[in-house]
Amino acid sequence: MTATTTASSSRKLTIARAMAEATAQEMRQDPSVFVMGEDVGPMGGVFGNTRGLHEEFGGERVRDTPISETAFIGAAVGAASDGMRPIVELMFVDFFGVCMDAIYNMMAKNTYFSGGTVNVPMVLMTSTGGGYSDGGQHSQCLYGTFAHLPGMKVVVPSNAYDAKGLMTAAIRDDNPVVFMYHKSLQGMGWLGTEKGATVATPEESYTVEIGKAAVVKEGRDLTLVSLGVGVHHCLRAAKALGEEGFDAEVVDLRSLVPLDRETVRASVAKTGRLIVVDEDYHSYGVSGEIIASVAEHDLACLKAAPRRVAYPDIPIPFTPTMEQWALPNADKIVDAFHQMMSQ
Amino acid sequence: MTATTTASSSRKLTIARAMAEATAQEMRQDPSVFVMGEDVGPMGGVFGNTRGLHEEFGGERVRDTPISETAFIGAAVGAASDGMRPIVELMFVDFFGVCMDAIYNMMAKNTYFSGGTVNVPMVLMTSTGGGYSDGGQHSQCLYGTFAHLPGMKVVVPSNAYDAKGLMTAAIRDDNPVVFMYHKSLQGMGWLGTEKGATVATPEESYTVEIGKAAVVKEGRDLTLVSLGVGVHHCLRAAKALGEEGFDAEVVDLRSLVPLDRETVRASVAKTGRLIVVDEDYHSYGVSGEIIASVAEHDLACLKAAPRRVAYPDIPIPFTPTMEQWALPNADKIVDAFHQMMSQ
Amino acid sequence: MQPNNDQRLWMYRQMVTSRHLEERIETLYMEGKTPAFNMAKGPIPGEMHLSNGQEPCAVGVCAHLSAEDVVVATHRPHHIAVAKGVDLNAMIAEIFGKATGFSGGRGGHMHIFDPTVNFSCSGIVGETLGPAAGAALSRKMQGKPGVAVAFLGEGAANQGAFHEALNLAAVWKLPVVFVIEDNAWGISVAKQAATAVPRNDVRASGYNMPGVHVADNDVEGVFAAAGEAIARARDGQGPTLIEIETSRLAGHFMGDGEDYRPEGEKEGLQQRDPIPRYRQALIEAGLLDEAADTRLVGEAHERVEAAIRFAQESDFLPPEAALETVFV
Amino acid sequence: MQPNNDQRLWMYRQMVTSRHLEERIETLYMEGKTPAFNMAKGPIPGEMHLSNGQEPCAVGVCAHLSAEDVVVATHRPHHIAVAKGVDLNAMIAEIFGKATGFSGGRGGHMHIFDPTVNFSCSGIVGETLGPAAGAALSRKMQGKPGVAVAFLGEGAANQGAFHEALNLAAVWKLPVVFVIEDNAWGISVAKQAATAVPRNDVRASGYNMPGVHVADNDVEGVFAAAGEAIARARDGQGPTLIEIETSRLAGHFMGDGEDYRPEGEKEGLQQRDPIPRYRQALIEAGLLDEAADTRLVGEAHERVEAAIRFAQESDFLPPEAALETVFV
Ligand SMILES: Cc1ncc(C[n+]2csc(CCOP(=O)(O)OP(=O)(O)O)c2C)c(N)n1
Ligand SMILES: Cc1ncc(C[n+]2csc(CCOP(=O)(O)OP(=O)(O)O)c2C)c(N)n1
Ligand SMILES: [Mg+2]
Ligand SMILES: [Mg+2]
Repeated sequence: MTATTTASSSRKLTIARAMAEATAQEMRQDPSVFVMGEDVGPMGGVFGNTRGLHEEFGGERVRDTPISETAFIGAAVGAASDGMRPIVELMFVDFFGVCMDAIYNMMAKNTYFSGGTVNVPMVLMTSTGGGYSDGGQHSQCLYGTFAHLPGMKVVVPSNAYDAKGLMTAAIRDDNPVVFMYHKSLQGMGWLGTEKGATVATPEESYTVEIGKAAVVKEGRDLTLVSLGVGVHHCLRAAKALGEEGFDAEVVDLRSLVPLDRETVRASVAKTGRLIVVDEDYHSYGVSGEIIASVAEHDLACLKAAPRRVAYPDIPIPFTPTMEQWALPNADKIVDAFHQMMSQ
Repeated sequence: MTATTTASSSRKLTIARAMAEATAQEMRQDPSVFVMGEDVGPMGGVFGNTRGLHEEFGGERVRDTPISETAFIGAAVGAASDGMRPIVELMFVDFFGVCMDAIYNMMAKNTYFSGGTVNVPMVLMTSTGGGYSDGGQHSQCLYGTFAHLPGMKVVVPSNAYDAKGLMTAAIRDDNPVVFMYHKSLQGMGWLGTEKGATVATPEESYTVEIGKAAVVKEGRDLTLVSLGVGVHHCLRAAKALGEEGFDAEVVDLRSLVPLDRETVRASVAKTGRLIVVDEDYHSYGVSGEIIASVAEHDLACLKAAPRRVAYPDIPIPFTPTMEQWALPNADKIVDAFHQMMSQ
Repeated sequence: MQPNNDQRLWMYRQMVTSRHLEERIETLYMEGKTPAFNMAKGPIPGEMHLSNGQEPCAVGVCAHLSAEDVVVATHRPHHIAVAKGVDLNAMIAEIFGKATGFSGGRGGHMHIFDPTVNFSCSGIVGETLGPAAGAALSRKMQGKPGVAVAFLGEGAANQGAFHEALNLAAVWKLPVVFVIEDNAWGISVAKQAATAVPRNDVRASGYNMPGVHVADNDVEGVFAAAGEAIARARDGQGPTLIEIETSRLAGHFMGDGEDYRPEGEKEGLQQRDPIPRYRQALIEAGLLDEAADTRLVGEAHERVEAAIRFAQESDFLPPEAALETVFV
Repeated sequence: MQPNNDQRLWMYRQMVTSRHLEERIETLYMEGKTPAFNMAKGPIPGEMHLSNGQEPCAVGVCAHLSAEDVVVATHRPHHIAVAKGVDLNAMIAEIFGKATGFSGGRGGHMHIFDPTVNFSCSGIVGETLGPAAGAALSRKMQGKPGVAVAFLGEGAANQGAFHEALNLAAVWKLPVVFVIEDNAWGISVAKQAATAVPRNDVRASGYNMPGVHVADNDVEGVFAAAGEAIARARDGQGPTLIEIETSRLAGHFMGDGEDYRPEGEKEGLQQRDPIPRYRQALIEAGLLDEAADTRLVGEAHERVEAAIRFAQESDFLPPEAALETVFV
């Protein structure tokens, strides 16, 4: 019963509940906001992020769809161009392959093709990540895939406070925003839960600016850059390194598009050392981009070759022994730092 | 009439003809090889790379398909797993959004999911690139998009010799290979033609190993890394820089997966300077990956911050003034080098 | 449902306007592309898909629409844009890539967006259908007037998007009409080599919606079918699928050699050109005589010419404008 | 087409085997997941889609197939795998993620590949259909014997891939059969809320192929419909679409609260459980008595138990094996 006696400002929410709350608040004050997707209705979303919405707003504004991602994401594009502000869910980001055209060739480009006269104010929310043995078609992050393609903003919260603020900002944004939430951060018991994601979250509505990274821990010796669940690995690694006497700074990107290169560069300029942690595939993704963004800007600031702890370039194996072995974690970050220091 | 008197070893082919010739040679000796796609039959492919095949092999083995990329690329996966070696065309890479699941979740992963017991020996060929004002849904490269996702090899030839050898190697490979050909290199008059792509190409069958970059011009002062049409921009830039007294090395990646990081690193270790040239979008793509691959390996070898000349993170504009302004070219590479030297 | 005389003349005028537009584009497009055809050259570079012969589809449908209705067209959009009342100046300027075009030239001929008349299009086959359904959903949810119409080619009716969008529209009873322009070809692939059924309207039964077929590129047949379908949509009775037998008098795109056409096909189609046929019908119906026709055609041409002059005289945006309007 | 007595008993045996497999998986799956359900825990982590109730679809179809025929199944593949003759040891070991599993555990329960009996599956709704058509194409081109069968759920029949694959199969007259297991639910979304037609077999007419409906989860009804369809396919007469009214006796996946089900639905379904019904029918037909049934059931259970023991006693591959078999 402790929770109910705590002051509202320190009320803790899961990311799932933070997303639902932000959505509900926007729906209450803006009739053009509505939700579409598979099982977002009475079920409340497979990952809990639309829970309670159907009860409050009904089936017109919280719509279960057929399993037809091309049609309903395409429909969101059409509705968004016609004065609505749809929030549409792609249940797993892994399914992007059946509907990417609606996303990247229309949602992301119609504003440009119209010279800014047609806005597409929609939010595409989608779950990412593995770690619970869901196999190679249900465990991917694909951050790099979405961030590589122009015209859509891409955000990836690591905790409920940011999730709520980013969700509100995304809904109000006149541009399409892809909102990627990591399953292990949702606070759904059945997916395991990263406790650090469940944080104090104000009840009143607020926004977190899209495009700004956060320094979630300051430090002088090393910059750890990550996003989503990786931020929590970094915080654990930072703690372990702290015990060894090294002071790591942790940067939570929060937004991949726009990418806040300034914050990353400023941090590395201070620490001189960079490790990027990413659960997405190693090559041609976030980790390469961050390292390049620093190297091309200021080589001299780097005291050691930057490193990455990312998912290897393999399909994600089902069996937990292999999957856990392949995933980034705090130990690997600590190891990477040790290797960096020994070279 | 000069051409006919030249020795066959110096016979020049366009990339389109080189692809068709490699395909025909493999089809002659292996009945399991066949071709599917839109307009690959009597029309010979919108970009000429199946020209002559329908006449020689008929409609059973050179199949025009309905406009149903999910079905026919999916069908190629099924046929490849059942003893055939399909070559399937996605007319423009820009259309990947309607069929990516068949490509990246099945073609690329079924071998892994089966623990290597089911091979998927197929070639997915697809055209890339802009420069002729085809607008934002018909001009993309998307190299990074494909290279980021594990389980498929990805090759990008810059000339007919490599195109033929890579095509033969791709067809014979027991793994899926994505063969990305740049429209401006096809030697189709109507697309404009980069003359440097039309090179001496042996008539007899041969392979170019997938996964090996080529140093197409040696140099001591600067490494230019590129792929496809970018290689020709680099060669022109190298020539211009040569006139200024700088000796640029040009590395043609040829293959993005596997990526020959060794060749790139060896070149930069020698020259100390790196510029990556890529017609694909700037962020989260090839250019970032190459720079990171060098920086994480050996920072000390770099005499200056590496740079990239890539496509800006915008949808591709139709109007030639804007498109040409945004595309990489030799002048921009020369400029980037000058800036590098002045810092 | 029969058009009244005003509607007849309106449809004829739009067809004439559209055809003249296409013919002028054809000429302008070839500038700088001879003797060697190079798509990148000339005042109108890039791909160019002309609509000659398909005008009945556009006018028969759009005769029932006003600016507030939504139309989503394809890679072959000009005839539909004309009939939907898209601003000709801004459209041709867009095709020329000029500052005065709808997007300042960022979009081009496959990406014409005129929000004032709710017109848009997309270059990916089949992908127009989801957005049309979504616009219809938006109207339904907002209680705003207006229906949506998605145009597509018969080749696009084999795309997955077709199936998904029709099902969604039917399940949600959306005010949307799907109009297939069956010109018998998807680039070089004939309909019968690509489509399991001779007529796509039969597929409507798989979505529990009416399917209507219009034979012989018949302007008034399109008018009747579309009129009913749009009335049904406005009336809250849900979607309809229409397939129109039409003809592609040009190549798939400019530069298409069209070797795949059976001998004589094109000549046969040209003899059944819907515009002279409709002119003849109107003359026979006493709605038009030579003088009136000349005047009408002259006016239509002048509209197009004025728009072309407007486009030609317009400037390009500075190249750096490429970086603008990605986000708003 | 009627099954003979051997076929009847074979179908019953497969159903019993499959059900026992699912029931044992259910128990094993929950190990380590109580009291707090956490998908990542226990000997079988990850999503788990059980097929209880859908056995008639699998056995009625596979009764007509031999190892050389190709089957592509869905995210809910166990019953079909059992009926197709997939090696039980390797399959259960795969579900446990062990070295002796088909892929050494790289795939898992949604990715069971047994090339010796031409069985595979995929976790993306609708995406099984293209590969099935392609396998059929391969047989046709090679003149090799064998047909292909693609299974899908009724929810998947609203995916674009359904439309594209059926059209392609019909245009190319491929030896393939599409079998819809209509369990009335796509996760929490009821068929009637997602599908514009009450029965998907009517959609067959949009592809010019026969559409057949099997009511009431009837084993022998499936046998008859599939027998005809597969014979047609073997005979070069092209594809068929079959929709089977079946029942999902479990949740969509393990852990599903099933709050979306109307009250009493599940109990009703359980009362119509196809396995006791078929047992009863066989007893009435004099093919089975209590003793024979006990023996048959015991044997079936023992097969499953042996496979489970095999899986449990197997080792895991070393974790680094994750890096292998990406390329061959
Ligand atoms: C998904 C997709 N596949 C292929 C193409 C290339 N393409 C452009 S138009 C076209 C033919 C379309 O045929 P149809 O739908 O009949 O329209 P038509 O060109 O005849 O007007 C094709 C294959 C594309 N733009 N999008
Ligand atoms: C393209 C795609 N969309 C969504 C999902 C998530 N999903 C998995 S199973 C399922 C329901 C499928 O329903 P149905 O086809 O009827 O099969 P059933 O589960 O009833 O056997 C959904 C929505 C998916 N795997 N792939
Ligand atoms: Mg057509
Ligand atoms: Mg179902």
